[in-house]
Amino acid sequence: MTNGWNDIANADVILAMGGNPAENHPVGFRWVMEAKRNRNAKLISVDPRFHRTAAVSDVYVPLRVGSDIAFLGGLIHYSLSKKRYNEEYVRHYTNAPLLIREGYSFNEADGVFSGWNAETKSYDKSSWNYELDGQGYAKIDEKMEHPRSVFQLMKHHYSRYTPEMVSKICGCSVAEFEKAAELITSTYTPDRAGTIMYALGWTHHSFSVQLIHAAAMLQLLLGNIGIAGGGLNALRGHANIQGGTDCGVAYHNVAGYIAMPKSDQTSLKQFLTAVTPKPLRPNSMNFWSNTDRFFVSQLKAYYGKTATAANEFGYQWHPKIPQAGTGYENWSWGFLFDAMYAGKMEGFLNFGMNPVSNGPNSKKAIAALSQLKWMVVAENFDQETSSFFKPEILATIDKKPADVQTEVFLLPAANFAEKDGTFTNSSRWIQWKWKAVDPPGLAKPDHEIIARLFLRIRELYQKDGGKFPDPIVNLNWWYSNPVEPSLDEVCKEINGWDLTTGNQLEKFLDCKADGTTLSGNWLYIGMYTGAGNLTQRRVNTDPTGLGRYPNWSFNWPANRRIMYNRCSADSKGKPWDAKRPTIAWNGEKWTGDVPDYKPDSAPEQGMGPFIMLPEGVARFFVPGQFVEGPFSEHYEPAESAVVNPLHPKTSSNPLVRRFSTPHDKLGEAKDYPIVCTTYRLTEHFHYWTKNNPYNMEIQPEFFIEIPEELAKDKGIANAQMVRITSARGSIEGKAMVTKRIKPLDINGQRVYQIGFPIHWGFLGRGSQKGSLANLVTPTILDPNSFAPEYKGFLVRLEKV
Amino acid sequence: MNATRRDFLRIGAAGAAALGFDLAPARAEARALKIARTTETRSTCPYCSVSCGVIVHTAGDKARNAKPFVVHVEGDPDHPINQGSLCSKGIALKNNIVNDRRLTKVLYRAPGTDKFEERTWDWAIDRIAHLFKETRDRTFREKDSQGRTINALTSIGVIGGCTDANEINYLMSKTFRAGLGVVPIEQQSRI
Amino acid sequence: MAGSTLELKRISAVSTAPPGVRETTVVSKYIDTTSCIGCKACEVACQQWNDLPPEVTVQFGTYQTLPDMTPSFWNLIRFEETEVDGAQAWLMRKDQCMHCADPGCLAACPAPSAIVQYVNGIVDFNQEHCIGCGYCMTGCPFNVPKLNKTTSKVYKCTLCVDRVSVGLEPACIKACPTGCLQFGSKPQMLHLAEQRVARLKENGFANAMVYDPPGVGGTGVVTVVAHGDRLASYGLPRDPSIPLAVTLWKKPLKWLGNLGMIAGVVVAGLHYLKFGSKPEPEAKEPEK
Amino acid sequence: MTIERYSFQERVIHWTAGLTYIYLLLTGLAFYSPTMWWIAGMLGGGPVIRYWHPVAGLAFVATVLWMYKAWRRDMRLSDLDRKWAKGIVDYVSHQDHKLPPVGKYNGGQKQFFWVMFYGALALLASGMILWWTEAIPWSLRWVRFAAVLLHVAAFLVTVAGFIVHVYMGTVVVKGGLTAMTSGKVTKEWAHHHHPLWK
Repeated sequence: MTNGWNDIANADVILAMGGNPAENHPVGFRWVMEAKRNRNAKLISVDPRFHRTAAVSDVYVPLRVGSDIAFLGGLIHYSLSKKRYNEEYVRHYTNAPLLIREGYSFNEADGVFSGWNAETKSYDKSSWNYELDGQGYAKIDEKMEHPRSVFQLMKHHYSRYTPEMVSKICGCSVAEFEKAAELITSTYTPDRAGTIMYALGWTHHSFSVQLIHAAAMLQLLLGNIGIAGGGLNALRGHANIQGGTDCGVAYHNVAGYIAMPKSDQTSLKQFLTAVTPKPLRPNSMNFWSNTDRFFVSQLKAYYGKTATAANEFGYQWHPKIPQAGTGYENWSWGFLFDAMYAGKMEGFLNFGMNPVSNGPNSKKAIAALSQLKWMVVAENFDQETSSFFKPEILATIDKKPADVQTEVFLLPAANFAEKDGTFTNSSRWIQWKWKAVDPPGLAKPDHEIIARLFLRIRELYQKDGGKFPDPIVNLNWWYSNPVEPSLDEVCKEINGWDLTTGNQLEKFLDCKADGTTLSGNWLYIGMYTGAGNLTQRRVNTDPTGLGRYPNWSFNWPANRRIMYNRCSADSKGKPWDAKRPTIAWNGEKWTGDVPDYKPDSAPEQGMGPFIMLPEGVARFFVPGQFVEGPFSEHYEPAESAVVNPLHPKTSSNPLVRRFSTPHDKLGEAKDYPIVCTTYRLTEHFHYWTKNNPYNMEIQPEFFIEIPEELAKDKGIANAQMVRITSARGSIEGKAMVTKRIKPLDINGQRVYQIGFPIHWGFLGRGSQKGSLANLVTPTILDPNSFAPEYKGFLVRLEKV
Repeated sequence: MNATRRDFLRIGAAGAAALGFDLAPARAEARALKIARTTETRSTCPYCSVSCGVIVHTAGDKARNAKPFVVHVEGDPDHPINQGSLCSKGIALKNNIVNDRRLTKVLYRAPGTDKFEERTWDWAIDRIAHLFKETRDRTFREKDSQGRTINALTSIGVIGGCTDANEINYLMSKTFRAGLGVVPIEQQSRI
Repeated sequence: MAGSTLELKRISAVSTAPPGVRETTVVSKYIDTTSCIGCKACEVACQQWNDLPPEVTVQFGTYQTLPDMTPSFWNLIRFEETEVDGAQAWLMRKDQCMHCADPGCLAACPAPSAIVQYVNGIVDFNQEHCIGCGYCMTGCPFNVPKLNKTTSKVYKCTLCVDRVSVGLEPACIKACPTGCLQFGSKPQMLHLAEQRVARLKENGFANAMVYDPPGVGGTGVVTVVAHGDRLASYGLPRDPSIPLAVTLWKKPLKWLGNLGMIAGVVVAGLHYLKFGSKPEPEAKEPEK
Repeated sequence: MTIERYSFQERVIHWTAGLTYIYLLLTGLAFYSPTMWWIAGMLGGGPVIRYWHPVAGLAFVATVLWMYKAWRRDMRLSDLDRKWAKGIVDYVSHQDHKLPPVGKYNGGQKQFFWVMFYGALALLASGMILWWTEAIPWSLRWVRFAAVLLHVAAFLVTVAGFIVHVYMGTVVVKGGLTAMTSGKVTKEWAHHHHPLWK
């Protein structure tokens, strides 16, 4: 979230799209209801289903699964064509006035951007960039009239997304679209704020990153980024999914969003040069220029005293992503399981995850696990992954336990209440929680399991030697209780301290690149300072009345509650809306929320408000960071019931990542005519609460929501058993015949959509029956984020 | 007989007054507040990322001889986001802590079998450490195809942490990536 | 707050005056169906606070947990998919004991002290005195009390009398994420409801209304509905009152019967005094 | 000389009916009116009488059904009975000689029989509904309401008959009680009260 949960109460218009916050974040949704109750804010729900959020919305617009970019493109077009955008904001805070190189174009007939090579199916992205001047800065046309200005290019690009085209692609009526568009774009005036809440409904697509890009473009046009009641808010899923991402639990980056070293970055210097951006505008703060301080301090945290300038602070001990062809090996989830399936992996450690259930394409995951030599699962409950070798689960891939040689260790783990430590929520609040009870039986907390395992491995290396033991024996394991490190001590280490004084670091730039400071994650600096562990702060006063709670826990970055908050004030430093100020220039410094800006840089100096970007301004046009284009363009899901009305030649995302195993078949509309989507219910959390008596009571069985019209066609009665089959597999469940999903008219073609919740499987309380949603979903990946397309695939439906 | 019946009625008519009612038990005996003297611990809901504050009520006043068990979990009214409220999952958190399906033993599945057997922690940690080392030593990639140092381990994957504390996530990447060289480290945010 | 003898306002099947002399604030729940998302937090909060065993449920083609409340499920959200003026609507309402000011259950109950009403408005069942006859189920205009066959006792929402009596809010109210549930004094809740209805009317819901039916003297649950013209979609009776049958029985029929029985015996006595026994035939000599 | 008016079986049935009715009456009174609740205490407490009341009710109805089977022919109302009924004032004022002669049962007894028979059926039907209130769906709640009223009404009607019956059988008509205990009446008694009884 750029803003936070409480801040939603400041909004005038709330667009819930690509998410069902009432269902999945009911308590966060309370702030939507507060806005509605107290400010008479309007809630717009755009979704294939009339769901719980839609039930309390002011405007509901149905749309076809996976047509969101068309809808957002339509909104961008609406905003631009009706001049419903904040011009001053766009001019000063975005790259709209910057000029793009000659050679950039979009081929409307073919649906591809310049640089497309149809043979290799790849882009030469060199034309997707700014026109630079002699100093390496992007050229600018303040008036935004130059035909190669981002503004004009954007206007042209989205001119195709007329309300009629939106209706043709999405299936909503022109009137429905215009009603929503009128309301959404009403926030372009300085006195109105609009927010967007999205979740997996956007990220679970093969064009998810571009989808969010489109939403960001819309919010920038409307001047909604950085202001109270605005922002682009990813609701996020799990309790600490934000923290896990922040702390580097992803193959492609280390803690603090610093890219993983690659095999061609053979020295620390080379690495730092490659990952540190150069400013693209003279007034850009370019905060990432401090990457060296962040990364060196992280290496010091990892390797302690043994990390010295002489050995590049242990850079060579740190693994690098190997090169593969022109790029690098991809070890993201889908590729990881593909490699496992191919027998390229031997061991697997799994802390509280259930890939058989929660990953896409369960059969492939089961087949992949059966290739392993050994697997360790630390969990609260037995689940489909730890028990994948059980006959009923292996039966889905026609195997028997005797065929599978994987050794499985199922370790009883402590749960949230049985250990302390911090979770980072989607407001980016890092909050400490205290241990309440001991774990049951022999269960142990994960950090003890990790520590014991690591210490035993280290002991073996120390005793017997082995392959490259250096990083293992040199790892900085300084904890007072090495077998169960105190999480308070680890928290201290993540924040980091000055090695010369021993003082905790107070702010980002306290960390240094010379090896005199240590910090596990620069992003979290400030959470554990000389003042103590600030994540434990429980002062719940709200001095501004705007829901900031500045002394409650710690809000990364730098206890800043609203990101990009320089944009909350106009170019003179005066808040756009005096009633909802975020920061303001008082003549000497910025006051209010912790500024996302140089605190003493006067407005006249014109420093760009997006300090983490080398341009210093937000990007409508993304110069090369995304693989399928600098502007987002509507592409169909990989499995689609219709052909893209914009450009049939390139119907779906041309750069989508897919695999070639027998489990990775895609279906065609003639065999699988129904569009299907998956989702979650408020009564359950993923695959955990199927162990809980009360949650099973209030939502006992797997079901499939089917529009009345389709049910009538197929002679399906409510609560009758039905079967859905995709090219990957099939599952059975009870039909829930509903008025809440309507058939849509897409470009003259009637499209039926059905959907079903995840949450059930093979293990758990009550009737599980193997109704595992992901038995039918494909491993189709977004080419930027590598997130799977769980939403918008094709199935057929029949009575059992 | 007549007299009897009349007496009968007379008693009846006078009954309420004569016998009266013990009104004390007429109080619907409001159950004593079950959290009146429990120990309250502030925690955070482990489900979604709204991160509602919860109060875990445990029996016992932390006396050494009392083994705390969870009596009740409800929302923390001081928490700025949830202000005491919780969803249907959060309010059922006691189910997550006190649950007969919780794992309490170290389990091991031997190759080719269809069930778990019980093992000790020491045995399991030792066995996993040996397997890890054996796999690592055999498959570790010190150099890439062009001879550049990569020191990467790609034959072992590590996933998890989406409901573990930041500190544990950090320890995971520190130990497995920086220490043991594992590259395929992933978590829920990808999917 | 509630819980003491001095706060008993009504006691079932006791003809003497109740001992409640205290005057405490009348409490009420507030349910704004227009901001209810049907998340069921209140359902679980109720189950969990009251330590009620989970029901064995099945998916029966709806999001609703059970068709109806049960002896161990006192708080049920009712879901109704419908269309209002051609627009899709999905109406949800939390259903539970309404804590009527004039409770039909209490009127119908034949067991002394099995149902009590406190001066703060809470209507509570005292299972110790409940005989399981089920008359309350007939007397209630909202179909709330439910009989447990094993214990032969009737159960329903207690308005968390154990919490309220020590100054806490009911469990369901506290849990509600959207704030569509509130708790406070009845005037406060009515005020909230009126404000909300005014807002709804302003937003085009011409039939928005506060549901606080006078037929039962008002309820301890103030409900706001957007579509007051279709109360049935919310599972609310339009004009609830204590069923005529119960009123007839408890008032005229009871006294008619009492009088009749007394009169019958009195008349028999008078008859005897006036006429005595029938003359018997004279005894004949035994035949030979 | 005595003749048998009631067989052993008839007497057993009658007294079963009588005792169960008295139990039902007492427990029913407790349910009926708070002023009678003290009876519940005497009979074991509310839950106990709630448990046994319907069971006793079944037993009572069973005996009534038996009586119906055995006596319905004798109890058939005839023109004679209607004529007799017109002279009810004479009967009440003990001027029996002004009445037409009756058979084994006079019109009053027959009517009492039918009152109790139909009353029992009504009590059974309504009682079953009250016993299983929760089985009556909410949409058919009028059935519950009807049952409440019917049960009370049938109770009041039968209780009226019962009072008359007991009064007549024990106080007014000497020998009535012994007829039902010993089963025998004297010939004279039979001739006097039931001249046409063959």
